[in-house]
Amino acid sequence: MPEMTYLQAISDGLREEMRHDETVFCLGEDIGAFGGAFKITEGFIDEFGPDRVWDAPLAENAIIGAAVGAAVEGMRPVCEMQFADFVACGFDQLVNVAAKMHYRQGLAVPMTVRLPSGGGFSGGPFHSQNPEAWFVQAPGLKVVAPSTPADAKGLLAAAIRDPNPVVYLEHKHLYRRARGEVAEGRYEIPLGRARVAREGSELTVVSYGAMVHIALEATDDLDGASVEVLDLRSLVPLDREAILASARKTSKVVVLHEATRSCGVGAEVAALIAQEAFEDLDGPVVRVTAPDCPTPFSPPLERAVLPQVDDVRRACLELLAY
Amino acid sequence: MPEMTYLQAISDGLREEMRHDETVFCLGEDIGAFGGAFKITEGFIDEFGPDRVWDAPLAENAIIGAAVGAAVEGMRPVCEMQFADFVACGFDQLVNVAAKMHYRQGLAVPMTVRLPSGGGFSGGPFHSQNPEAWFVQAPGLKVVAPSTPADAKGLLAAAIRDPNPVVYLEHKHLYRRARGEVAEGRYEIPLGRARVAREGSELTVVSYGAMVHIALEATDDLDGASVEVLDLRSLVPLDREAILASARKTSKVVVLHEATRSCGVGAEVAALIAQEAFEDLDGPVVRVTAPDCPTPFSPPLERAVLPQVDDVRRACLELLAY
Amino acid sequence: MATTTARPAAIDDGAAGIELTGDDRIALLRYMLLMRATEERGLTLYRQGKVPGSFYDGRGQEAVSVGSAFALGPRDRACILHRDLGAHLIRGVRPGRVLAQMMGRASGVTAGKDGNMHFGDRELGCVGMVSMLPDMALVACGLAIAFQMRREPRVAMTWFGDGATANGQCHEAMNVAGVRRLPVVFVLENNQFAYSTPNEREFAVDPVRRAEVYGFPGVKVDGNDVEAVFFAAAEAVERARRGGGPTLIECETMRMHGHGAHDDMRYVPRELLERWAARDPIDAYERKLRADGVDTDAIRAAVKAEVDAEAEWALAQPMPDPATAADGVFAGADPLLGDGEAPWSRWRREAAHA
Amino acid sequence: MATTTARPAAIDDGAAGIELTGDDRIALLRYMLLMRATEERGLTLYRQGKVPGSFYDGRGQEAVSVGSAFALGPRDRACILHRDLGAHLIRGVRPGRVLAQMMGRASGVTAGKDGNMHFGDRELGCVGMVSMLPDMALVACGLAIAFQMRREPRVAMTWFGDGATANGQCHEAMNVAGVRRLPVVFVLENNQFAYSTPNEREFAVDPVRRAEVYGFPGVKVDGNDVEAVFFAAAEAVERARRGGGPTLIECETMRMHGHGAHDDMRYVPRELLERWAARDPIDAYERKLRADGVDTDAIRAAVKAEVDAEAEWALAQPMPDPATAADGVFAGADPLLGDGEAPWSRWRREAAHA
Ligand SMILES: Cc1ncc(C[n+]2csc(CCOP(=O)(O)OP(=O)(O)O)c2C)c(N)n1
Ligand SMILES: Cc1ncc(C[n+]2csc(CCOP(=O)(O)OP(=O)(O)O)c2C)c(N)n1
Ligand SMILES: [Mg+2]
Ligand SMILES: [Mg+2]
Repeated sequence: MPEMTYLQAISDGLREEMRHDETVFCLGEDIGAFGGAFKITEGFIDEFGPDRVWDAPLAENAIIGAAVGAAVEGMRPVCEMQFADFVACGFDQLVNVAAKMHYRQGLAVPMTVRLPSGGGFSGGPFHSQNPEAWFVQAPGLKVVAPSTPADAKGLLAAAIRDPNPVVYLEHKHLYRRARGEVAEGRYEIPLGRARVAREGSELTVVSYGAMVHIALEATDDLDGASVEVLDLRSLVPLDREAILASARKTSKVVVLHEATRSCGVGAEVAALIAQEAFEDLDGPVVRVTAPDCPTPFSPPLERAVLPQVDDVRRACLELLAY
Repeated sequence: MPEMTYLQAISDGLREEMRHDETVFCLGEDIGAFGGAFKITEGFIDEFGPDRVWDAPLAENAIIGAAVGAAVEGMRPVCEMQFADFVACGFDQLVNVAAKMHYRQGLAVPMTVRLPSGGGFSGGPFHSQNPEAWFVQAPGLKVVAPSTPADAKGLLAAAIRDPNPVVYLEHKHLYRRARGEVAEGRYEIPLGRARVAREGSELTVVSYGAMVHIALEATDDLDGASVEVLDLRSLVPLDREAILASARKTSKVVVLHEATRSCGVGAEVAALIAQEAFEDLDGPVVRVTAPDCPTPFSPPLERAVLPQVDDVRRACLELLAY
Repeated sequence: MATTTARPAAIDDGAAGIELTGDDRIALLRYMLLMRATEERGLTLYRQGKVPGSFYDGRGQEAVSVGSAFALGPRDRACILHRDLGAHLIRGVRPGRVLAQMMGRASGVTAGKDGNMHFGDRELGCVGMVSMLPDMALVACGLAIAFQMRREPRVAMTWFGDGATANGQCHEAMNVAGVRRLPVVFVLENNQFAYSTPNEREFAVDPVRRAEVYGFPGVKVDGNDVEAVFFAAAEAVERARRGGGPTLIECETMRMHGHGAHDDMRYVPRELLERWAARDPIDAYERKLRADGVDTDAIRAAVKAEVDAEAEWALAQPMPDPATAADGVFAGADPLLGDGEAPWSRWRREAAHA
Repeated sequence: MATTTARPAAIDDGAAGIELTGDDRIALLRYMLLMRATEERGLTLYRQGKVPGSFYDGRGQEAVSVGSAFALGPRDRACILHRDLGAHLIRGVRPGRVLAQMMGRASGVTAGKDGNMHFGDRELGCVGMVSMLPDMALVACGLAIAFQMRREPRVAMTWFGDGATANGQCHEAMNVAGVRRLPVVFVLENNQFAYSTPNEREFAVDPVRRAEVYGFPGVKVDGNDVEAVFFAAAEAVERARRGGGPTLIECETMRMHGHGAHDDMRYVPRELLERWAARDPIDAYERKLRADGVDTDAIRAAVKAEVDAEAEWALAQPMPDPATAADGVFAGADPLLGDGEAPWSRWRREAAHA
């Protein structure tokens, strides 16, 4: 199996789907001649032509709304937001038109919205957001957030083939940093199944996206404690069984994400555990997240708000000692 | 003290603030000659003129964006979304422009966005939403959701006078159904303080908005159990102390809201308790909410998704018996 | 089709060879009558407490939706607005299903999931509107993008009101349509008001003029003249079908009822209403066809009988099962849009030649 | 002000009595030079790894921001774009604070909270842009609404790019401004590209023509001619100040650098770049003033010395304290916008007369 970066894996997955299924097409700002702000669609316009790699005008509602229309007509559009942050400009089409379409009138909307998300590179308040919880709180959307190249490719394929609108969060910090073996050809990682990134028995860290790597690093050597790391991969549907199984096994859970705290995905996971695995808990469910504040630009400030390896270590050690 | 409906109290509070402070003005669709879809601003245009009661064009980003501009220039705009649902169309201005302004450049944005929210009257998927969690997950916004006429007036005054953008959720179902004594003249209910709607010792129901009334009704006679009902009133800032104090006192908590479940405010409250009051809990933290689905139109369907008195009763009895 | 009556003469637009046969013209009247009768029945049911929530209709605007939708072919697609029941009927939605929809019955088009006019029958090529206006204009652009990509001679039609022209999505849609020369027809129903807000608070300049700055034709027609609307729409649809790009058609009309049944319209000058009442689109067309010898009373009677029967059927439909309330949030498969009815005689002729 | 050099003649617009004194004209050149020198220094710092994140500049567009912002009075307000450093400098932001901002230092305009050109100095009447384009156009409308409500003869100016014209908020802003005849000036910087996207994929018709369908004047000027930009802006600002409503000014120019420093611009035809390089706005204006006897070398030298000193200052500034990272999410009080500098001689004259 070839080794790829996370970025290459996304690109590869998208290319494979476009080669295989001519209803798949891409739309977004600067994805054509420029190959996208992050070069995910580099070379695509040469292979697939400008119709299937549409350099759309600067209008996110237009991009998402047009995708809805094309999707209900049997196409499988893949929208790129230039940064996840700009999805706020296409929010209405996503949460009101795409999300509610099937419930209201039985029409499938097989579209994917790619969101280059997350911070860690001085992107500042408008190029670092992690907006996943908005979409978890908008029924009718599926939401995925891969952490590895192999998952990035397989989840993208699954998102594209799914008959529902899927919000696909690709963490910018992983683009060139995460590397791993990625199978050639087409394959799918099913939506809604978490992955045990490391097995363990004394404590579980539940996370997703870039923070999975922080979780692994932080718990790699925790005075010999056996720490399980659960990579959610999919936030909607959420793999409740996997979360509860791990919580029941280890009895101690830290939930870790980069998004801001209040009403984040961590709250949902903690609430789920507090309701369904209460009897099995040997300690509080601890959240490690960004505080409720925008992501600052300047490196010392940004480091202070984004969860760091040490923050996770500390939280885990405290909970282990509980 | 005169008795008023919830609707009259909001109207009264807004009128008082406008009379007292000429920087306060209203903008929204059909709020002038028509007095607003729900008649909150009935008669306002005659008293305050069309400049301070602006019938804006059908453009929510324009309404919220214009309010931001006026607010940083020293005005105190109060925006009305015709229904809370339409805030998705002004989402970007709210979460990106208004919310982050002070953090980024120290500029106060003293504006209020009124959201007539909630279901229960066959409004269907686009006239029944409870979008509060989106804004809890958008740092820089305050979020309030009164349940009584007295709070509705006092929280509106506090929202208007606050130097920050405040999302004010007024539940449509309460407009004409909730009645109560409301003090004349100007007063403020401070943002960030919960209210004990009923004291109790065996179980706490944490709720806000219309569901506070459901909570009270459902627990009024629960085989003699002493049930505390905590009305959050303010979701940002959240009164963590009041929540934890009640949880510690009763050791059993049901969190109830009308919004959909995943990543809702109930998740945040449950997660807070699971982390901070773990030791004091004598049972799981139970959430009673709408399921993750749009609000259907047809009465039997709508009743099936919105939390009903019986659902709350059942959850409380089960938890009491735990 | 009311075949018992004498047929009026066929007419055409004098230029592009677009023709309405006598039967077509009778059909236009019949659909307008059917729309009005269905909405009147709906309003009665609402007043009887059988329609939950609010009630919206298109009283006075029948010529707009009927005239424009009549120009669509079976494989064309429509995103229909809350004032446009006529368009649904032309696509083939039965009045009974509309009434069941209003009443939240299981046999309504959305099976009780949504209400009012927030529906579209996917089996008839319709994508139901959302409440947010004019979001469907962008969805229509997306439908048109699919047609364009697949090189199919098909067209998407979308309706929006004067109020919706102030919204950013209206601009995004027309701009994208202009840049890509999409096969989409924008029908702007200027009924003078957005809820209570009059035109002068919505825009400073007649929005039909925007078409030219988006790079496509904009035409303004008398929205109470069903044939004028039809010819403008047919020309636009056929231009789009041939690859000639989008058109904006502004239909000048008047909303003769309140925004919803709860709205007493005190903000509308009585004199304005009276002026428009004298120009009722159905009365005017009925006079025209009657002058041509058509027995319009017979058509009226047939429509009334049809709506009576449909209403009876609708009232007999059950409410949806509460156990299904949260079903269908996600799709398990990819049901596609089906094709609609297309009563314009052209389509029968084409089918015969094919 | 470079007072050592000979002064060029004063000029006016020949009609509205808008005048630029010789000193004004020198100031225009100086601000353009200061913008370029500051940005060049910023780029150097970026290449040295001292600027985190990305780097954006307005190379080649100096005449747009300088010419337009120069028309503003002290109590006017500005929502300045990422290509418009000149406007910040005219309002009174020191180059050192800009460089500190780029480097994320505590003394940057946003104290490290935001970066790049995403700032505005509230004490100088600026509301810093957000990244979402063109959101500030609506904020500018809101500023103008405040002026209008309080009957103050003040104006808001907002800049946006050709790409941003496709966005719905651009429409909402211009529509609202037209309906309310707001005292707002929209400066459209058409630099031929939105990132990599050329004009023809953004709109089908020159967007300056939209002004007429929003009901206000639209003018197109050579965006590389600082005086032409100034006169158009001054006329628009003064019309707005007198209650004459908004204006759209399209400045035709070229982005001479990549979208950001990471962008090699391979999508731009080399020939196009060369054509525009020959029309550099600073070179052209320098030639003009030199022909009038101005010692432009002295101005250049003074600007260089100033930027050297400012850069030194900026480099000596500390990084922000991590403990403050989450401070300031909420305001505890209502700090108001302050007034900006207004170097146009008119304001000194007015102050003297007052
Ligand atoms: C984005 C959005 N904001 C607000 C509303 C609430 N609303 C419903 S209908 C209406 C007026 C619509 O006017 P117009 O577009 O002229 O359509 P008409 O009802 O007159 O046919 C408003 C403001 C809405 N539907 N969508
Ligand atoms: C709403 C929105 N979507 C996407 C972007 C990402 N983006 C940043 S700059 C840019 C191009 C802007 O082009 P233009 O408006 O012409 O301004 P210019 O940079 O050329 O001055 C894009 C697409 C954005 N800033 N805002
Ligand atoms: Mg209207
Ligand atoms: Mg540009």
